[in-house]
Amino acid sequence: MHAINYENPTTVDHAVKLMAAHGEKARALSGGSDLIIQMRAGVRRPAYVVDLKNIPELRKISFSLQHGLRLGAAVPAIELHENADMRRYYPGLTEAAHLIGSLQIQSRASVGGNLCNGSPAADTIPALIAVGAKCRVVGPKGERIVAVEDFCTAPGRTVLQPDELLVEFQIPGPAPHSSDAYQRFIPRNEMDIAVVGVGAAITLDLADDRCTAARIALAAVGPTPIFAKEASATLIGKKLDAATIEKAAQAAIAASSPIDDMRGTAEFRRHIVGVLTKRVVTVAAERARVSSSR
Amino acid sequence: MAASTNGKTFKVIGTRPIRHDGLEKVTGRAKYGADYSLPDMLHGKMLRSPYAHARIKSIKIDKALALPGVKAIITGADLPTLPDEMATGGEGPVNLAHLSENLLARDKVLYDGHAVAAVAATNAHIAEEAVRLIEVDYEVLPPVMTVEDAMKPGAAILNPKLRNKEEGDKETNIASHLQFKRGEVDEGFKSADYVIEREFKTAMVHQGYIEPHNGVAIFGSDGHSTIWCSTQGSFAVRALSAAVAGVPESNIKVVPAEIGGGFGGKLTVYLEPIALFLSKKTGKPVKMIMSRGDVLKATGPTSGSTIRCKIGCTKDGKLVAAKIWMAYEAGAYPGSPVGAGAMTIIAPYNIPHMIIDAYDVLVNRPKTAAYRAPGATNAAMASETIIDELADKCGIDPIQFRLLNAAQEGTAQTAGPPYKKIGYVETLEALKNSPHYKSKLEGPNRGRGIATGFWFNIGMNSSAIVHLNGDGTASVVIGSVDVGGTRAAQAMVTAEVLGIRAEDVRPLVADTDSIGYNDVTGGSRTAVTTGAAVFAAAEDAVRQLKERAAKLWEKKPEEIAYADGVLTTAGDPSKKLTIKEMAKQFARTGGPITGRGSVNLRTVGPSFAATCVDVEVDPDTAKVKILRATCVQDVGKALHPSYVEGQMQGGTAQGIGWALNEEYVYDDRGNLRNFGLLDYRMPTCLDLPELETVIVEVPAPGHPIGSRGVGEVSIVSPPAAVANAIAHATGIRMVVLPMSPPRLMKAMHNKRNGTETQAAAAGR
Amino acid sequence: MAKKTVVETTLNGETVEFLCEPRECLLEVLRDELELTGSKEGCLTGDCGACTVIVDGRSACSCLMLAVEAQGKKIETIEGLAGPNGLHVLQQKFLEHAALQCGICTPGFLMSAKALLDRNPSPTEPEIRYALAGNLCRCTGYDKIVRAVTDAAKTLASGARAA
Amino acid sequence: MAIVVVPALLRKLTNGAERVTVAGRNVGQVIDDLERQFPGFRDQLLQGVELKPSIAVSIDGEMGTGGLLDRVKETSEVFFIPAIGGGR
Repeated sequence: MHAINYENPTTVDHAVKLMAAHGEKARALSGGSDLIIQMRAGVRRPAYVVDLKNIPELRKISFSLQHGLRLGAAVPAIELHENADMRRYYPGLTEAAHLIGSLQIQSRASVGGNLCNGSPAADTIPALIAVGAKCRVVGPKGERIVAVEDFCTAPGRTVLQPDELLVEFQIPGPAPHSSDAYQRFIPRNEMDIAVVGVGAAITLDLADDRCTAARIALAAVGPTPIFAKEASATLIGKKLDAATIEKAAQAAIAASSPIDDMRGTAEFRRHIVGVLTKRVVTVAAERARVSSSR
Repeated sequence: MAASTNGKTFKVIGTRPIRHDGLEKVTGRAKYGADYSLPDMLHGKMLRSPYAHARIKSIKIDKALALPGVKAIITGADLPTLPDEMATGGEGPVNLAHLSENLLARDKVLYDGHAVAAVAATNAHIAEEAVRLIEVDYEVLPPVMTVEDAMKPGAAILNPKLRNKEEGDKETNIASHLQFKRGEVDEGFKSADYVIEREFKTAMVHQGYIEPHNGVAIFGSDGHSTIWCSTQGSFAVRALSAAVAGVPESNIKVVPAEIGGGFGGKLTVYLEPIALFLSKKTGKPVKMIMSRGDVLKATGPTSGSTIRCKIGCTKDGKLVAAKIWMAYEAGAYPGSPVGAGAMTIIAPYNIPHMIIDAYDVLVNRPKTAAYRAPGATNAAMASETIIDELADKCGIDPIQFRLLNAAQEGTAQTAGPPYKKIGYVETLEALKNSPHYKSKLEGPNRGRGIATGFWFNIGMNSSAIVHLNGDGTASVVIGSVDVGGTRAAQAMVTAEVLGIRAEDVRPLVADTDSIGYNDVTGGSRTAVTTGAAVFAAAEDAVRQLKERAAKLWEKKPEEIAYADGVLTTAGDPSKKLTIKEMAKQFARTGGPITGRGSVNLRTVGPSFAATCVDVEVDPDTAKVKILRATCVQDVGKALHPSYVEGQMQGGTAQGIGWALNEEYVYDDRGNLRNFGLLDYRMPTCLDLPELETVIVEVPAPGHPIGSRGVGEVSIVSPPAAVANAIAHATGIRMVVLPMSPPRLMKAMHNKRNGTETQAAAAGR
Repeated sequence: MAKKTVVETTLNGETVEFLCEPRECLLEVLRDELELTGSKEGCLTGDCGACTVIVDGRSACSCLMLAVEAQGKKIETIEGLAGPNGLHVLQQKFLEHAALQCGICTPGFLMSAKALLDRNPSPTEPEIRYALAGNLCRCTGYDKIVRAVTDAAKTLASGARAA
Repeated sequence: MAIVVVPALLRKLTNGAERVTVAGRNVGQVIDDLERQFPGFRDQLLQGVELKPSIAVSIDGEMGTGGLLDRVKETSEVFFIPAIGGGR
């Protein structure tokens, strides 16, 4: 690996100053399971590595029903699964984080890092989009809020400026009778990159058993993760019967633009988008049905 | 459960002692090649070709040499040119010129990852940075990636020196053609009621050992050098390194470190001679460790292949004829295992009429190396799925069908010679009686498949020494590297002969200066052949014990008996000495006792195995779940049953990997896409069920213990067994490895749309 | 080249100080500086688990952690698994069940298994297989490894009850 | 005299004959007699004065290990077959 300098800020301010000072020459480290591999391969060669894991604000999970969830960008994936509120109110996002590599990887990799790495196949991104997560981004000129679906711009690229930091995710509290789910297809049963990933969040009105809100998002079937708006819209106001869910699946397939690569063919991926959309919508709806009405 | 037909009874052999090298391995103290460090040591790294096929126009190293910390850089020009002829080396015949060109390319690079230059620097990071600064000017040539393309007239030629003697001495990529012929095959097919003919394609796959290749070398100014490395053959590393360096073998000592898996892939050299050259150039010890990417790109995988297989049988299930055409990817230099593939593909069967044509074909992929029963697994995928299909057509149980045609003692092998006593029938019977095969498989989208496999096993040379200690214990010194229990097995053989406990024997794997010549740990030869050498060495020690007792008791040696560690003489009960007591008398009866054993085994007993697999196929995603798997294998006589089971389970797991997901994926420019363990998908423990084993023991004739080779044959049948299970679950006969979800899904779609399945399944 | 940094960490219960370059990963420092070569290098991409250590109670790939990140952390490696009273139950069971062949993956498996049993003393077989999924073994097919870990958990549990 | 079973691709040297009778008390003498009867065999089987490393000899079902010196009996059946390495 090339020689690097290691910066270890303990406040957001200091971290932003460092990022601003080093600009293009700096890269944030909030897990390492992508960055260290990329530096070894010579794909990224930052002169400065700014470690964000010792900034308390980036390591916090705070949840309340009224204010929703604030998830620090550098919280290790494993901590989502260990958090009872996460498992109860955001099961889809939690299972997505729990699918990142092995336990050894989950103890290091963070949701923020997973997003900032900008991989179209990242497991947590569709799950974040599904639950309507927003990113709080801080830079020298102050802070801004970016919806997760607007964050990635191309493989490995995001809206983040060289001097900006992703500090936390802001996720609305779960509406009554709402829940989410995430599933991916991989050839093995662990340790693979998603061939296709689908996340969905569903809100139901149990009175007339209709879907009042829905968000479906896709991974690994385009240059960036995809918020499948039309697919989501096909569910809203409808009873979630097989025919309706099939429509959503078809719309999701239409929203995807996969390619052939070593992980799967475009033809196979389109097919799997349909299969997983049906499975994920069904699971999320079932969870929503049994979730508390508060 | 051991269905033993062995007449002999043993006290130690067949028991399950704790392995002697276990403690060091569970505490992290065992020293593998990468764990050796020497004072003032340099670190070496390779520059590798980014092109699959190119001519090297120039190499500029000045910038790299200028980097602080860089001590030396070598290229192919620094290596002596070697004769373009075959010599005997690690995994059998080796062409020394090709070996040397594979270590460092000369005028041409022949695959993505082909080594071009090597750097030695004060640490590995600096060496890596220096590699980035070497400038190579390439003239890119068209890559030839498949045997089909390579065999086409007008194909780009990898090696202009290679001539096709069969077709008017033209340039060719066909390195060799073998043919095996018996009877009149066309006549044979006339008597067949059912004939199945299919074309199969199997992917190039890697041995996948977890430990990357490594080596530490120090070149002595007195000409005497030492190499520490993880290898399956310390004497092979010595011979090949000496040949490449142009020095006498005796000038190099190879110290075999613990080895982190080999499966055939560590029989030859990739780094060792280069580390030696860098050490010579710098006067310092040099350590080299491959990255995982280098391991996958540039060490020997085994061949992908195309096999056209046509087999016919009568209504009542008698096989009558087989016509087989097979072409294996050799990689960049000749030497695929297509010969072994040809000699194993119908080895389990007695087929009166057959013809097999086998081609070894150069392609712009890494030079293939041996991999666990080399060539046999590709071949069995073709023959064992067709046999299964024929059994279905005849409406005969697949085990029964195989019993009807089973090779037995006296049956002619593919190459002609008759089998001696073999255990194929016993293996099939044991599978028939296994809990797995007797169980019922229920539920939708599920299927069961069986398949069988054959491997020769090899003998060759081994040496061993047994030292008796003053306290009546012993140590056994071998030169066969221990890849997975050899020391325990050889200590048990020693203990058996000496009539003492396995725990009272210390086994040691010695370096090449400290023990007589040993061929590689490969070909499933170690337990059998080194076992025979150890057996002989221990018997030599017993002979000397008897002489010493005879001396003490004023008897003739032939009047002394030795059993269970006690010396006695007939008709004089007062005369009785345990080995412990005798050991105290060594000094006054002629000094310490050392037994020696050396063998060059002729025929060793071949092995047969059978696999039974239950699968469930997800109808929506075509993902295959392995529900249950059983391996049945004839091992002759199991020395340490736990490690025999381990070999059977390991081969089964690797075979399931071949079946479902493992493959080299190259793009159209000939670059390997999946050069990491994330995308070269070996099974994790979530991908496998409990692996059941049934040990069959049909003693090998002519072996002191009756052992047959154990290590290889278990990998041969699983892919075909999985394919047969998928066929019974889905009605689709897959003819491609791996049977990955995209391929199986395509075949399932085509079946639903009524389009012909084979072409779909065959499409890579 | 960046200057070397002093890092203070707790390694197998002992306070340890070492010097390292920022680009060095924890695995390199363990093996090359501290001469603890029990943690193995298999891939340097976090895919094989041969370098698994326990950091603050959780298993981690030491190849994907910069050594400087170890500052103030509690690190456990294979060298610390056996105590003054002998082998850890996991080590003993790996030997009894013949759960290793070449042994290169064994330290990583043992550390993953320890991390599991420390948090979940009586795991189910699926839980064991999930916890070990980040450790590749090419020799055994995992069967005997899973049996060894299952047996170790039983033994620990019965010991706990006895105590 | 001993019988040599001719490898399929070498039967062009024996006008298609699969089994030929040869004189000789070891493998070397057998090859000499083959060459005398059917010129061309030596090139196919020998590299210099030794068997090609890629060729193994089977005599009455036993794999030879003594190269050209392996004994051949009057009643022997001799096969020339490709040598097998091993991978484990």
